[in-house]
This record gives sequence, structure tokens and C-alpha cells, in this order.
Amino acid sequence: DEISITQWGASLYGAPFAVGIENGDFKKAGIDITGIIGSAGGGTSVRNILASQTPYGEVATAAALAAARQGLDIVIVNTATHTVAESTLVTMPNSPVKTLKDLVGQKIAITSPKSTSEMVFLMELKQLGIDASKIQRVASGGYTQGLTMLENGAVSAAVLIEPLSIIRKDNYRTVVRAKDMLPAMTTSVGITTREFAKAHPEKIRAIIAGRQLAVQQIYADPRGAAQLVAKQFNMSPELAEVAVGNMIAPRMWTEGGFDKAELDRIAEGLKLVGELNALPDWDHLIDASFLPDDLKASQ
Amino acid sequence: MKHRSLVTAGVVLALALALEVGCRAGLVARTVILPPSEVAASLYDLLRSGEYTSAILATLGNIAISAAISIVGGFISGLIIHASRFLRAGLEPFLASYYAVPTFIFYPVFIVLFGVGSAAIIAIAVLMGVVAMITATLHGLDHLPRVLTRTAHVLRLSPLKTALLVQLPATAPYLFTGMRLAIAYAFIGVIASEFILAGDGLGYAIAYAYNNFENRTMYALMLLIVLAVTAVNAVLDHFDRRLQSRLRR
Amino acid sequence: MIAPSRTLHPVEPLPEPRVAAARLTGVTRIYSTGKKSLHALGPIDLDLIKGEFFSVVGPSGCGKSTLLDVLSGLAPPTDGSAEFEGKPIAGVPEGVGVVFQEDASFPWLTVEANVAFGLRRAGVDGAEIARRVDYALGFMGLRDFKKAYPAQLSGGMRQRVCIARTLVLQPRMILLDEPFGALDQQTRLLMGDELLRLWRETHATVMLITHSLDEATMLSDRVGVMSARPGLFIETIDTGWAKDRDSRIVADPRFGEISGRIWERLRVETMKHMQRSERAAGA
Amino acid sequence: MIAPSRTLHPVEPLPEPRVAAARLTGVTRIYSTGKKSLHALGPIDLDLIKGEFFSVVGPSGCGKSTLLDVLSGLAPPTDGSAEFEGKPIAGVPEGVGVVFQEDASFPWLTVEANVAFGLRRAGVDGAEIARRVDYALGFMGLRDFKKAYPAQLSGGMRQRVCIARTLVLQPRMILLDEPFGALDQQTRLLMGDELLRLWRETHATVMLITHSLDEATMLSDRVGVMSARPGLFIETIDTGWAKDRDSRIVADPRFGEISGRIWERLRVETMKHMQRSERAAGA
Amino acid sequence: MRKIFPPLTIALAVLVGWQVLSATSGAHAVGSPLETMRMLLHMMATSHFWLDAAETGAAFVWSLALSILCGSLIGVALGVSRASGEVFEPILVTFYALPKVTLYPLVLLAFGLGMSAKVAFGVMHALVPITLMTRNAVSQLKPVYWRTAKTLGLGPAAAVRHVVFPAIMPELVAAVRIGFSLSLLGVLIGEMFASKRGLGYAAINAMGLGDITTIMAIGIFLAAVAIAINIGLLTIESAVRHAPAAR
Ligand SMILES: Nc1ncnc2c1ncn2[C@@H]1O[C@H](COP(=O)(O)OP(=O)(O)OP(=O)(O)O)[C@@H](O)[C@H]1O
Ligand SMILES: Nc1ncnc2c1ncn2[C@@H]1O[C@H](COP(=O)(O)OP(=O)(O)OP(=O)(O)O)[C@@H](O)[C@H]1O
Ligand SMILES: [Mg+2]
Ligand SMILES: [Mg+2]
Repeated sequence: DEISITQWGASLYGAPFAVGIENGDFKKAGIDITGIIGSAGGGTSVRNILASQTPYGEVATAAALAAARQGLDIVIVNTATHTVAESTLVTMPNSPVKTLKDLVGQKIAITSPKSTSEMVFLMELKQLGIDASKIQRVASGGYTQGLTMLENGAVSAAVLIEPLSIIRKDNYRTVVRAKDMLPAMTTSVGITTREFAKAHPEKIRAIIAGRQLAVQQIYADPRGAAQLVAKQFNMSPELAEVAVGNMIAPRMWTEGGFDKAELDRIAEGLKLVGELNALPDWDHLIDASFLPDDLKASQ
Repeated sequence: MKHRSLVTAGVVLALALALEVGCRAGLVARTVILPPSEVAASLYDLLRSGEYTSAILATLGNIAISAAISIVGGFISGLIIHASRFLRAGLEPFLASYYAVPTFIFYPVFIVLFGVGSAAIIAIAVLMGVVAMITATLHGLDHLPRVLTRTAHVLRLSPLKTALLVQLPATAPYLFTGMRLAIAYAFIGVIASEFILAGDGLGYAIAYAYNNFENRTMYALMLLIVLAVTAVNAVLDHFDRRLQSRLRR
Repeated sequence: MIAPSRTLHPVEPLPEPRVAAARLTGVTRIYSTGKKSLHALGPIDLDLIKGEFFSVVGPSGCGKSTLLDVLSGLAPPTDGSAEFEGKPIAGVPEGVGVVFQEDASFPWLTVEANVAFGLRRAGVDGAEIARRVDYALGFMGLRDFKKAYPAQLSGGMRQRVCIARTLVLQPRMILLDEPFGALDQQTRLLMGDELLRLWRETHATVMLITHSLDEATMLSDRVGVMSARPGLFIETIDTGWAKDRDSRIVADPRFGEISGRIWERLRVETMKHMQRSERAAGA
Repeated sequence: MIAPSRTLHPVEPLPEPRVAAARLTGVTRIYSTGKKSLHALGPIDLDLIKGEFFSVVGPSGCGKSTLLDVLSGLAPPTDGSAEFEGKPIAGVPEGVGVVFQEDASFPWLTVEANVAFGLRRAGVDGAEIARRVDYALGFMGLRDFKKAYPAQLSGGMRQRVCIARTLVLQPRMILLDEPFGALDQQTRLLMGDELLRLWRETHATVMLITHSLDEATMLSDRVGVMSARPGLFIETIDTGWAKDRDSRIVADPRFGEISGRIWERLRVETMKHMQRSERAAGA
Repeated sequence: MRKIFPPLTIALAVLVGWQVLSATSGAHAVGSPLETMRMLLHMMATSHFWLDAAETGAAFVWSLALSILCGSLIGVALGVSRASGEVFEPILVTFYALPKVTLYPLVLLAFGLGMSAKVAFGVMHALVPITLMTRNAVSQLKPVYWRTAKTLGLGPAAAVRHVVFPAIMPELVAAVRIGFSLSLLGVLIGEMFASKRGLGYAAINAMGLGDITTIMAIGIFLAAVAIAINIGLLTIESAVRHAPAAR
């Protein structure tokens, strides 16, 4: 079976699948995952999932909500990650900007309007009680483009994400790390179609179970996991080790269970950027019946 | 001619109608394509709301600037290259292969060189369009009948007047073909750049709508671009026909 | 074909015979491209007599157009000297008009604007331009088409536009390089009639390059026959026609005699030329 | 220009006079495009006599090519009947060859392959093709260029290729539509000599459409003069030349007489045509 | 020798310009020509790179083959039937001028992801110009060829096969040349959006990491391949033209 994982190979969202495939966790759980369809993220990932033979995949929570809102036949069956810890805000080393407060009246680069990068930034401002309208947000089109703007002096700070921030850590000074400020929230989820869930519940169960094994494995042996990730992602082992290591403390990956508070937190964030105007009807969107029994309880 | 364009319009209308019926009858899923009438209605709402006005203006502005730079720059470069045997011989093989290279791949390099925003987008659109204009200019000058220049001599015109009053109008049909291509490339270059890597403009708005499953908005914006291209094309076509019928022999 | 209402050119007394309008002495022209050089023409000695109609015939590539280039000042001779009205030719001299074989009308201008083009550039004042253009249009039977663009006209009409554009500048010597080369023979004969009329009316010296024996025979006072490249005049034939001839003289028995004589000389030269170019293609 | 080593065509006795190779009776052709219809030709009655050389002259647009279309079976007459060798013409009849004014040599084939093209398509066997092609190439003086492509040849040579391509099919009637229209007059006269040689050698019936009075006069047994559109034969002139004539007869006094006579008839028609098209352009 | 000297000089000038640019454009900017070459050689030593190249190549070959086949057939049909040609031409021309990226979502929705979408995108870019160029070639075919074919006893089918196709061959090769570069562009842009394989994806991935040297290396590789194929096609084109090269 082939499934879809957002940002596969480019960010660490998919690490459990890399580990699980290498370790044989999925086979143990009763499903053979032969390939991963990667995609740029967002709506593309959801559409990929809908178009594939085994319509299961992990996508950003925002994308899942947007798809559901537009009437696509999807259901959330597990959580995947619950941190924005990989996000940072950087500036040039010699810049006078030391804290978020110093940014008032300045410009900062985000990737695009309503993106995760904007959401994280606004949540950070809210946390500190800074009026968001006093800081001008400029859409750069992407993280690297934002850095270019920063270097050219077009903005005073730029949002950044791992692993890019690890590769370039010597060139910039970090102003804030999201993990220091923001609590856990459900940033990505596993989805499938209701139709497929009804037809092949055992496959969904197996995927979730296999993934749970892999997540436990990552936390048990981060270094070993990093090697496996490096292999699957075609990444340098050193980089993988740092990247995985950074995500152990904030416990980036969930085992799959739902947490109402974390779900609501992401919804609040999405409201902040205008993606949502009310809290979603989680009960309708979520089907927790495919979770292993030990996780069902946590709801 | 009138008759033919009526038939053409009829064909387009019939296709739209077939799509409409197909959608309404549920043969095509709503999540894939919307009925044309709904797209048109959505476009109307969207234009009235003014929500996308700034994006539209930004994109059209970039297209206009890129086209202008390509046309003027390409024409002047063409003149220079035509005048210099060495440049001509040196550049000819590259010009012939130019459009085989997917220029697009080099976009990030432009970001580094020109910074983020309009400049990089315009740079890539110009890069795509300018060569078409250069080629057209060279082509036009090559096809300039020698007898016209000789006539200018016989009428004792100065070199400058010869260029302005004889060579320029005589090459106009070729230059116009180059202009059309440059404009088409400006559209493609700008919208594609916005689509892939920008945070603003129509291309970005379409990508955004796509990512958020807002099919109504997405198709409305796509229709807007199709209409804009068709309109520009029709206007250019009109002038082209006049020019060609008068000047080509 | 409307007769002109009043003439544009002052009624001059006919010139004294044997006054040279243009004179070539030992003119040679050699084209050199890179290392190769090609002896195209000469050495030629030629007097064009004021007011005469002189035709040049010769196999293709023999240097006829090159001769015209020298006379019109479009290209200097490699050797020898060229004079127009006693002054050495350097650049296109004032008073010389040229009509080419290829259609040289400007397709972006109306017939009227085409004809006026040269006058405008010369800075002639508006009323005078209007008068002269109207005369030339009338003379060439173009008045009904003055608002038309060249693309709307037949090849013959376009060539008339070019002749009118030259005529309007009141040239004292007109050089024509196969002006009717692209027309069919019957239209050519009729255009020839108009050329004769033009020549009679303007008193200009005319040199006509042509491939057509009929045209040369019927139009000229003198016909110069050139050899294959490098072009030399191998014979000059006096036709002795009256000044008011027209195309009907093709039925004159002397017509066949003259054109037969020209063809006799030319046949050998043309075959020389053909054999030469066949050798080149076969190689 | 190498004489053929052996002849390809059976030595036939000369045909009895007045045997019609082709016969047109009351042939009319009307083009209708949309609502407009244009009466291009006829009604025409014409017998092409077996083995004769017949030329057609007429002002441009008078329907000469239309006449050829009917005779070659490329287009049916709107009215009347057309026969070749006693059988009604429907489609291009076997035994009829056509040469057009435009260069119709295939640029993607060598001279040799061009000449062999028709035979190949007809499925003639290889040895026979080789024999016939070699003969035709030799006859038309093309043997040295058989490996060349048309683009490497002059216009005259390319027209020879087209003639050879027709010749090789051993046509009993050859129709030529201004085959030398694109060549200069001197080359035309020489090509005319070859056409005469071809005609004598093959005993074919030849119909030549031409604009050139010289060509018509020099080549033909009979010249048909057509009126302006709709084309009708207004006069048919018997030249009475000997069969072994060549271009040198242009010096014959009777030559001028005949072409003068043709021109007399044609001049009026040509002027009619020109005035008509001028009216059309001016409107 | 004389012919090769000017292009070499120009190429050298470009290299020097590139070197200067990389020297002045700061830390993470453009890699020097040497670095880029080294990166390219390094990449070409990995199996990964060739997997990507093969993926792109396969999509490209499919889309080009489909475009040529359909384009030339439709083009001939539209060229032979003047009326239909005149009716459809404006539609095709407008489609040709359209920025096809705009329609990418539609392609994704219709074809899903992967090979078929990439091929569809390549075809969308290449089909129309090939069709238009073929139609133009056929409709501008000298009428005397048709007449000659008839007088030599060829039926319509034989005329198309033995006269029309060979006659338009040079234009057809030119059309293939244009189609080739456009379908490559189409496939690459396709890969840039949503795919985990192919050179287009590799480039966009490097773009995300800000790795300009890799992008340049991929770009140079593609450019080299494209130029080589283009030169090959140009050679074929002038060979089937059987005419001395234009001055
Ligand atoms: N610019 C040039 N450079 C080199 N050779 C030239 C040039 N112009 C003409 N020639 C050569 O000089 C010779 C004479 O040319 P010219 O045009 O004077 O002949 P022509 O008699 O006018 O021929 P035609 O009857 O074909 O017009 C020809 O062999 C031609 O190829
Ligand atoms: N296919 C056609 N449809 C409509 N009209 C036509 C067509 N072919 C020819 N004509 C018209 O019929 C008339 C006769 O044409 P045709 O080609 O037979 O003349 P022609 O004597 O051969 O002229 P030319 O000397 O110019 O070759 C012309 O007025 C022409 O415009
Ligand atoms: Mg000449
Ligand atoms: Mg005709």
C-alpha cells in the first residue's frame, strides 16, 4: 500500500513512517507500506490522499479542516504531531532586535498570508499581549525568500523552520523559539475517507498501530531513529541527528491519541489568522474508533 | 471571416454548455469542476467584492512592466546584435537553443540576485520574453528587402531617417510577432512565478484557493486569466491582421 | 491613362545631338568578398546622350545592375571614372531617379504618400507637393487609387507607383533596372507604351535594363548588348525609330530584324552563361 | 544537352492529318463561391490535332489554366463535353502529362528520385524505371545533376526536372501551363528549343499556355488567341513553320508578322482586362 | 574554426560573468562555476539522481510522443480541411497563449498525482504548438503539389503519405523541436508542484532548503541535455530541408 505524508523528506513530520518502514513496525502491525507519496503540503496533500488507492495520509490540521469545510469526504482518525517547536524567528546577528517587543513598528517576513508561519507568529504576539497590527507582516513566498529579504534589509526579522534553521544557524540570531513560548497543539493529523474507513477498518488500525510502535521507538532511541530517518529522507546523518534530537524534548510526535485542549488550541490559532471563524465540530470530524485501546481513553 | 468567427464562438459556447450539463447532471464531481455558469457568477461576486483587486492590479502591473522591458530591450538588443557580425555569429547557436532550456529552474537564483517580490518575478518574465523579441527583430532585419534600403539611398535619406522612416515600418510585421510572443511570455512568466513561489498576485491567489479547496474562487480566478488572455489576444490579433494584410506581400 | 491636363515640365528645345548626360570612362567593378574577388564589369566606356532612350540587354549576372549602381552613385567604380552632367559621381547625384525591378513601394504608406515621400523628405512646400503628386498620379493613371495601399494593387500598378515616386522629383536622368521584370509580357508591352510617353513628356535621359528583346527593340533609340560576365558592350545597335513610336511597331518588319540581330549576339552569350552555371551546380 | 543514345519512343509514322487527340465541345466552366458565381471560360469548341504543337495566349485571368484543368481532368467542365482519344475525360486520363508554371519539383527528393516518382507510384519494375529515368535525364541534360536536390539548381533546371518527370511516363499528350513563366526571356527562348526537340522526338500532342508572344510564335503549329474573361478563342493562327524549327527563327521576317498579328488581337483584350481590374481595385 | 570562435568567446564571457556574480553575491548565493560543476559531478555519482532523471525522462518521453502523434495528425486534418482549421485556430491560439500553470489545479483534480498528471501537463504545453505548426505547414503547402500528385495518378491517401508528409517534414521537425522544449518545461513545472520524484522535485526541494548550488547544478544538467537534443533536432531539420543553409 502507498500512503501520503505531507512534506515527506523535507521536514520531520513523517519521521515515524521512516522509522516504521525501516524497522518493520508496520509489517508487525499487519500492513505492508511499500511507498510514501510526498507532497508540498496543504491542500495538495489532501487531494493526493483522496486520489490514491489507499486513501490514508498525514496532513496539516488546517488543511484537514479546510477540506472538511468544503465538503470533502474525510475523517480524522489519529493525531500525528502536536508542536510548533521547529518554528523560530531569526534576525541578523548584528541587529538591534532582541525580543519580540523590539519588532513593534518594524516589518517581518512570513511565508504567505494565513500560513502556519503567520499563525505561530500571531500566537506568540498574543501570548505577550503585543498588538499585532503594529508589526507589518510581509509575505515572502517561502522561508528562503524570507531570509533573502532579511539579508537585504527589507525586513527586520524572518520566520524560519527546521531543518533549514539548523543548516543556516551560523548566519542568523534567533529571536524567539516557538517551543519556548507556545504550548502543545495538534498541528497534523491522520485522515482517510469515510468510505475507505468503512470498507477497510483493519488497514487503518494497522497503520495507526504500526506508527505508534515507531513513535515509541523514536523516543526510546533518538540516535538510532535519526539514522533511519536520514536513510529514508536522503538527508545527511549529522543533520538528521540534530533535527531529531531537537524534537525529542517537545515530544513532536504523538502516539495517535486525541487531546481536546490541544485540538482547541490549534483552532484558536487558525481563528487568529482568519482561517476559521468558529471552533469546529470535532465530534463530527473525528473518528477515534481505529485507535489502539490504550489511546482511546485519552480523549 | 465574420462567419467563421461566429462558428468559432459557437464551438466554444457548445463546449461550455456541455460542461454545464455534465456538471449539473452529476457526471463530473463538484469537487473537480464547477459548472461554467457558477464560475462566472463567482467571478462577478469576486470582482464586485474588491477582495482581489490589489492582487489583480499587482499581477497586471508586473505583466505590463515585463512585456515593456522585453519589447524595448529585445528590440534594441536585436539592432545591436544585427549590426555586429561577431555578436551575431556568437549568439546565434545560443538563441536557437534558448527556449529548449527550462528557464524556470533558475528562479531561486533570481531571488538571490533581485531580492524577493516583483523584481525577481519581472526578471524571470523578461528572461523568458526578451529572446523572442530579439529573434523577431533579427528575423525582421534579415527579411528587410534590400530594395527598400536602396530606395532610401536613391531618395538621399540620412542613415537615421532611413532607420526611422524605412527600416522600422518595413520590419513592423516581424516586430509585432515578437511583441505578441513577448506579451505571452510575460503572462506565463509572471503568473507561473507567482503560482510557485510568491506571496502575492493572481497566481498566488489561485494556488491559495486550490490549497484551501475554495473551488469557486479558484475557478473564478482561472476564468479571469483566461478572459484576460483572450481579450489581449483578440486585440493583438486585430492589429496583427491589419498589419500583415497591409505590409506582408 | 488619363491624359495630363497640363504639363509639369518646361517645354525645352530638343537638346543638341551628342551632348553627353552621363559619361563612363574605363569603368570596372570588382567585388571582393573575403579572399575571393569577382570581376563583374568592364572596363566600360559609355556616353549616355542627353535625351536619348538607351537600353541594356545581356545574359543574367553579366553586370547590368552593377552598371546601374555605378551610374546612380549607389556604388563607386573600382577603376575608371563616372560623370553626370560633367561632374564626377559621388553618392546619388541630384537629378537622377532610379526604378528597381523589385517592388520598392512602401507598403505602410498609401499610394499618395508613397509618391509624395521623396518630396516631403526634400522639404518641398505643401502646395507644391500636392500639385506635383497630383500631376504624377494623373500621369501614371493612379488618381483613382491614391488612398489605396500597395498590397491592394497588382504588381503592374505598384511598379507605376514607384515610377510616379521617381517622376515627381523631376529627374533629368532616369535609370530603370528591369522595372517590368515581374510582369507578364503583355502587360509589359503596355507599360512600355507608358514609359515612352513619360520619356517624351519629360525630355529625360533614360537608361533601361531589360531581359526582354521586344522591350529593348521597341523602346530604345540605342540598344547596348553586353557580353557574359565580366560585362562589356559587344555591340550597340541604333534602332532609328521615330520619337512617337508605340508597342504596335512589333508588327513592323524592321522590328523582327532588329530583335533578331540582338538575339543573334545574345544567344551565344546566354549559352555561355548557362553552361557556366551548370558546371557550377554539377560540381 | 547530351543527345539521347537511343530513343525511348517507338518510331511511329506521322499521324494522318486532322486526327483529334482531344476534343472539347461547348465546354464552359463557372466557379461558384458562396453566393457569387464567376463565368471563367467558354463555351469552347476545340480540337487538338494529334501530334500538333498548339499554343494558347490570352490576357491574364481569361481562363487559360481553367482550360488546362478541363483537358487534364483536374476539374470537370460545368457544361459541355471533353474527350481524350475518343473517351470522355473523368479524372486524369492515362497518357496525359502536365507541367505547371510554379516549380513543382519535390524539394525532398533528388533529381533522380523526382523523375522516378511517378513510375514508382505506378509500380513499374525497377530495371524499367532505371532505364526510363536515365533516358529522360539524358534527354533533358540533367545526367550530371541526378544526385542533386532541387534547391541546388537554377529555376530553369528545376523546370527541366518537372518536364523529365512527365516525359518519363511517356505521355501521348503534354499540357504545359506557362512552364517558363518564371524564367527570363533569353533562358525561355533556349528552353523553347528543348521543348521543340522533345516534341519532335516523342510525337506527342502538345498544348502550351504562355504569356509570351515570342514563345507562342516560335514554337507552335497553331496559336489560339483568347478573349478576356470569359475566355473564348477569338482567332486561331496557323504559323506554317517547318517541324525542325528553332529559336533562330525570331530573325525571320514572318516571325514579326505573326507575333505582330497576335499582339494586335491581344492588345485590345489586355487593355480590357487591365481596365477591368483597375476598376475593381479603385472601388 | 572560424565558425566556432565567436560562440566560444560568448560562452567564456558568460562563465566570467557567472564567476564575478558568485564572488560578489554573498555567502549563500550563487555558487561559482567550478563549485557547480563539482556539485553536478557529485550528484551524477549518486543513484538517486539517475532515478530522478529517469522519472523525468519517462514522463517527458511519454508526453512528447503523445503530443507529436496527436498534434501532427490533428494538424494535418485541420490543414487539409480549411474550414475546420479556421474555426479551431483561434481557440488553439488562445490556449497556446494561456499560462498553463494556471490550469495545474485542474490537471491535478482530473488526473491525481504522479505520472499521468505530469504527462498530461507536458502534453498541454506541447500539443497545441505542434498542431498549429503542422496545420500551418499543410495549409501553406504549394497547391501545385496537390495538382502534381493528382496528375501523377495519386489518390488522396497516397498524396498525403507520399507528398504532404514529406513536404511538411522540415516544419514537422521544427514543430517537434518546439514541442520538445515545451513538454520538458511542462513536465518539470509539473514535478515542481507535487511529486516526490523527478528533477523538478529535486529542484524545488533544494529551493526549500535554499541550496542554490544544487539548483544551478540541476539547471545546468537540464540545459546541457536540452541544448544537445535541440542541436540534434536542428541538424535533422536542416538535413530534411535539403536546401543550402540560409545565409
Ligand atoms: N554585392 C555583391 N558581392 C559579390 N558579388 C556580387 C555582388 N553583387 C553582384 N555580384 C556578382 O556580380 C555579377 C554581376 O551582378 P549583377 O547583379 O550586376 O548582374 P546582372 O546583370 O544585373 O544580373 P541579373 O540579370 O540577374 O539581374 C554576378 O555574378 C553577381 O553574382
Ligand atoms: N478555384 C477558383 N475559384 C473561383 N474562381 C477562380 C478559381 N480559379 C480561377 N478562378 C477565376 O477564374 C478566372 C480564370 O482563371 P484562370 O486561372 O483559368 O486564368 P488564367 O488565364 O490561367 O490566368 P493567368 O494568366 O493569370 O494564369 C479568373 O478570374 C480567376 O480569378
Ligand atoms: Mg540585375
Ligand atoms: Mg493560369
